[in-house]
Amino acid sequence: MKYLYYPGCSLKSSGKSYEESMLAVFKHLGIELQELNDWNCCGATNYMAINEQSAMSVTSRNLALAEEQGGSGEINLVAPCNACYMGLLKTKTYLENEQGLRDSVLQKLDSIGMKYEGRVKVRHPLDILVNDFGLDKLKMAVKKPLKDLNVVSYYGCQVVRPITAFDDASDPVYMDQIAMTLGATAVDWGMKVRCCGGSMTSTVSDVGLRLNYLLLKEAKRKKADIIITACPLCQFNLECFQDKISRKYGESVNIPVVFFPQLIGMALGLDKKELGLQRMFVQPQYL
Amino acid sequence: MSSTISNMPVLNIKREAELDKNFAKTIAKLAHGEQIYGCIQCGNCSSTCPLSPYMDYTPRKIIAMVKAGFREEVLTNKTIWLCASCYSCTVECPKGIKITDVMYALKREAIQNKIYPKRFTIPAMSKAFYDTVKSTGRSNEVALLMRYYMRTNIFSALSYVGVGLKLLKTGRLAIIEKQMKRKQDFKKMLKDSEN
Amino acid sequence: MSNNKEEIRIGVYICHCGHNIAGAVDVVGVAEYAAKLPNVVISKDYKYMCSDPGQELIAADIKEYNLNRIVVTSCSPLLHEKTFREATTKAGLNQYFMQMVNIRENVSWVNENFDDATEKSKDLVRAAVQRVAFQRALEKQKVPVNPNVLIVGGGIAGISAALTMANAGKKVYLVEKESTIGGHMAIFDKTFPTLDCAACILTPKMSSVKNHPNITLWTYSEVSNVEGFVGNYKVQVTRKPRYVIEDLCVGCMLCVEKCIFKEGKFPDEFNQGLSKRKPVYVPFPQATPLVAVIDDKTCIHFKTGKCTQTCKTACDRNAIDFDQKPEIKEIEVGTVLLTTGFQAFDAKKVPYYGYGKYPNVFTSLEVERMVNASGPTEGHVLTREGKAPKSVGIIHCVGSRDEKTHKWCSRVCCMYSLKLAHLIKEHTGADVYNFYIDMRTPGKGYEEFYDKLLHEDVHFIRGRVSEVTDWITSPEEEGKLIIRAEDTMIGMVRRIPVDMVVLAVGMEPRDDAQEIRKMFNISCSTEGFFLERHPKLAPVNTFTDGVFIAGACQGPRDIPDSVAQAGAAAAEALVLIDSGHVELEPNTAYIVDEICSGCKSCLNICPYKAITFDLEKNKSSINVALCKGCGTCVAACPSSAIKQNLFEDVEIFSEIKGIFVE
Amino acid sequence: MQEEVKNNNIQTAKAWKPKILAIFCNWCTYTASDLAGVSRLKYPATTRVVRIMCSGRLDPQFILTAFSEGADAILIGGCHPGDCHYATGNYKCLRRFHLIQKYMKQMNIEPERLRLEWISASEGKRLAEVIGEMTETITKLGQSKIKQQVANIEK
Repeated sequence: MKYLYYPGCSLKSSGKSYEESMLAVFKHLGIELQELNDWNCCGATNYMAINEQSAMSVTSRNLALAEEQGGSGEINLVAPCNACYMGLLKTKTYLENEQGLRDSVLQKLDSIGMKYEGRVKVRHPLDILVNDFGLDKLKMAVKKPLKDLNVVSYYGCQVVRPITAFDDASDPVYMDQIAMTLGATAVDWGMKVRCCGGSMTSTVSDVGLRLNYLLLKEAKRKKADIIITACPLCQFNLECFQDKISRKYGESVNIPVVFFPQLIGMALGLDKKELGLQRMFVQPQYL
Repeated sequence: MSSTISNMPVLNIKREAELDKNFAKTIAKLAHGEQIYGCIQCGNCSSTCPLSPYMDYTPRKIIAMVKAGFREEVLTNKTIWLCASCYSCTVECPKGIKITDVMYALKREAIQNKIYPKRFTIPAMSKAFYDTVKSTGRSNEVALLMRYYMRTNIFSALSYVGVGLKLLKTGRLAIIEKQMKRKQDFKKMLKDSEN
Repeated sequence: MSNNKEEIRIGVYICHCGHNIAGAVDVVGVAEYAAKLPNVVISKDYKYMCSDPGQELIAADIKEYNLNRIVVTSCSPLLHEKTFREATTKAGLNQYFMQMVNIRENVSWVNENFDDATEKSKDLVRAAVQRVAFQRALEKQKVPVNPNVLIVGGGIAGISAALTMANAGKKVYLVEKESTIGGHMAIFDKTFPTLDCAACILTPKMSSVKNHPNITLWTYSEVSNVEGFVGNYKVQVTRKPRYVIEDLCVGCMLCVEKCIFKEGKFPDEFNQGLSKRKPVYVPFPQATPLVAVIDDKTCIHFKTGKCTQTCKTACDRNAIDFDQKPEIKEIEVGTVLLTTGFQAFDAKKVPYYGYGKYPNVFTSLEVERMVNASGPTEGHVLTREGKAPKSVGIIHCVGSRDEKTHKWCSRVCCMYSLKLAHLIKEHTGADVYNFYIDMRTPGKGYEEFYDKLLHEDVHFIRGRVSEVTDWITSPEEEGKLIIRAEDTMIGMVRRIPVDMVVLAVGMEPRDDAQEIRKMFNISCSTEGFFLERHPKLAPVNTFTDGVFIAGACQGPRDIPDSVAQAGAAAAEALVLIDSGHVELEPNTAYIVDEICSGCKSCLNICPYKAITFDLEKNKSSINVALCKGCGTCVAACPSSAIKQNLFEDVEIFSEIKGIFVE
Repeated sequence: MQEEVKNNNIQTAKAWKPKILAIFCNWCTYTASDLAGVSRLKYPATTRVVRIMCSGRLDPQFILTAFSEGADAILIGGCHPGDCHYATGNYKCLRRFHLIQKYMKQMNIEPERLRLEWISASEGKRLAEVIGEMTETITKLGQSKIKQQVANIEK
């Protein structure tokens, strides 16, 4: 199993441990990732607000690069960051459906000597793990089952929305299934896809912090030991502002928030450092 | 009491002449779809929206106002800027309206006409992001936040110093970003699309 | 042109159809154009050709101008061919000398460019003028109609239709898939808006069906094959084994009592799974026929072969027969009524409402059983914890008015939600919240019922619920289900904690609708309900003559409408039966002996085995009674010896040439 | 004079719009075209419908005649496989369709000019889409030259 890999900006900075742990886990499982050469920003959400055409052009350059580097036929491009994943997938889908948009974007690519034929399939690591690799195989690879660990899965918004390429848009279960495969208890909760506010923690912090407060409070009410996420921004918001939130609302909301490959890595018996766990603000005691 | 009554502003009446009859058409085009015409005002978008409690108008009202041509009210209010693009409204809309795309379209329209709320922080963040990517091809959180706080309130940055230091300590802040190789190509493409 | 070299005199009539055609096509221009075409004697345009004066205009012209061919340029032949054929006949001309041109459905309603549409109309008129010259006088075939009728589906529509037909003296076969008739109506407690007890008005009808000398009732049975055509259908019905001999069983329930399972163990379908039944059971006390049934998927005897068969020994009438096999019945009927009903939307398909995840989210059908005195809770509305709820939310439009599930309005949910709101309030005194998008109460006494509810202090919130969840934002929400919706009348999102949620699930086509559709050779509309011949003027007819539809298999509808439709379908069937015969289109194939080379390539092509080979003459021959007129053999004959009435090669070729050659 | 002829040619070239013969079976595709009408769906006025009872009645000669008389394209519409009103007529149609395709290849006729679609009575929207697509394709492809070629041979 070999895939092209689009890290995106966050996985090189605040979400560094997402990249570290995913690379380590995938390597351990025999899934090969080859980083896309010379990638650029995915366009993300803020970009669309200024100039959509430009945002989609920027994104399509990555798709074109994937075709340049991925050989012939269908190309699987893995994008772990939810925003990148959604941005790439949305651009790809819109280009397929809207001729006018397609023409203008292709023209822009052409001006820098690139082309895009529509051969790229945008994939999320969750999709790869469950549908390509398989939970049965994952189960066999588990060395240290995560007994008595209550896990809540926080999917965030942009992994199953607006285009649901895998799992369910309002009640996704892939991360829960992975947690169960690792021997942990998947705690069901109603806020799996309830938005963390994205960059609102910086822009309108009152609002951003409140959204995260509600999420953390509910996780604690459901007696979760740990929250797992699949998005660098969700993870950042949920983990890095816990002190601020606790102070603001006068109640402790401290709970470890890790990326799902970090959880997998622990069950596989990988080294803490390899998984970037030393980078976490709140150390998961259990692990 | 009587004096306040005589000074009451006119709030709840709109004359047809004050409406922009082409507004719906413009937005439908910008927002990838005619679906907005099919809105049945069920309010599912407002209900599912995590940000609607903080909005001036609920998303449902925005759609109604777009359809009716309340251009000014729609473009100057905070609702469209509070949209965090979580797409929850879009996937749940029973009429298939791409509400998030409508919000994007309204943001662009507001920026283009320079009528967004001036002191509001979110447009500033969007612009900062845009500029960062434009100059480097990738987003860099340090550069992005620098740009952002320069535009808004430099002092508010102080309240994030704690978080910043922790990030630095755990190696999660990339001060020197690995640069793109074909940056010139990238800039050229962007320049084209801005024309 | 034709054989006897008669002079062809054509009259062309262009219909305005009010503005429908005239608004998009230059009708006067087309009429003027047609006037110049060869053989055309007269060409006219008129406001409404299908009106009496329009038809009389044609008849008068036939006489005055001695016309022998007519081209009517108006709407679809599927709609008005019959009308204009009759008009032609009235003037003494054979009806098959009339040809229709469809410039409404095929032109004016679909083409926007005025000039293009006019051009297209001229092409089509020219083609018809060329074709009609070759058309021949034909006679319809008369075929007798078998007076027996088959009704498929024993819900309220099927029951009503069966009684009407039987009372009119016709022999009725009523086939029902389940082990009892009654359908969905039997599940309901009360019916809106009058709050009649459903069982009280339905049960007498069910027993009338059972006891009617003209009705043969086959429950636990399915139609397995259909052959033939209008007036003469051969139908095969498979009677599934119920392992209880129907004629011997009196429904004493002794077998159920003595079953080796002391308690019910399997979900009771009739009670929507809210109670448990045994492998041998009677679905409900008023089941018709009142005969036990053994479910071979759960019965120990069938699963292991090691049961002491206590049920069998208990039955002093020896009615239990474990060796029963499926039984095939062959019947002949002239008409068929399909009253197969609907199925309720599966609430699990909208996970955001939590059905199957939160125990206290119920479907409306479950609550119907709960409020019923003979239901699983003996008429008490209870949460799964067995407590009376203090607050209940009813969510409308679940699986309706939603592009991701079903686009249509299910028509009955607003009314039954009001009914359930009233009953829940009456039974528990709880705070009841109705979450609706639009309140739809069009019907006699329906709006008045809504008004009654408004005065009963039931809460109404206009807004589609986005989510039923258990995450909380304040302590008083602890342990409750939270319903979140925008109160669109106020413009604020509301979070309402409740003890019980009722999902007003919509109506959808049954899973087996496609199977039935294929068997009876009818069509479904886009959403999957059976397609009527015309939405307004032939709502119970289908495109297959002799097959009629009624009730919710045609689209969502309530009990009064289903009963009314059943009456209409019965009347249509009676018309066919009482006229004694049907006239079939003469579009059958025939063989010109002189040309047939005896190559036999047509023999295997006919799906109806209508073609046989005459060894003596060394030629094929067609049995007209069996031919259905598809024309497949015509196109297959290498020497063009097979012809088809109404669709002769020369007719089609001249039509094609007419389109392109000016 | 020369100039005028030239102008005329340009005129006709500009005004040219494809003419497509549509052969529809009575039960499915013709009913679908009625439904498209009743639903007021819009599609280009390029088709001319000839109704036959079953797509199994399709005679390859219909196609060849239409091409040689000036059809730019031909659309055949029948019931979906398994749904034929006469059990299997549409399969027979499909067989003949393949034959005609082969023949067209030999004759150097662009394959896009012949299309077979299964369109059921409820698929009015699909019908409108197909006609739209086909019109677009044929417009790009240009006017059929078969009529001219046939005329030349006959000369």
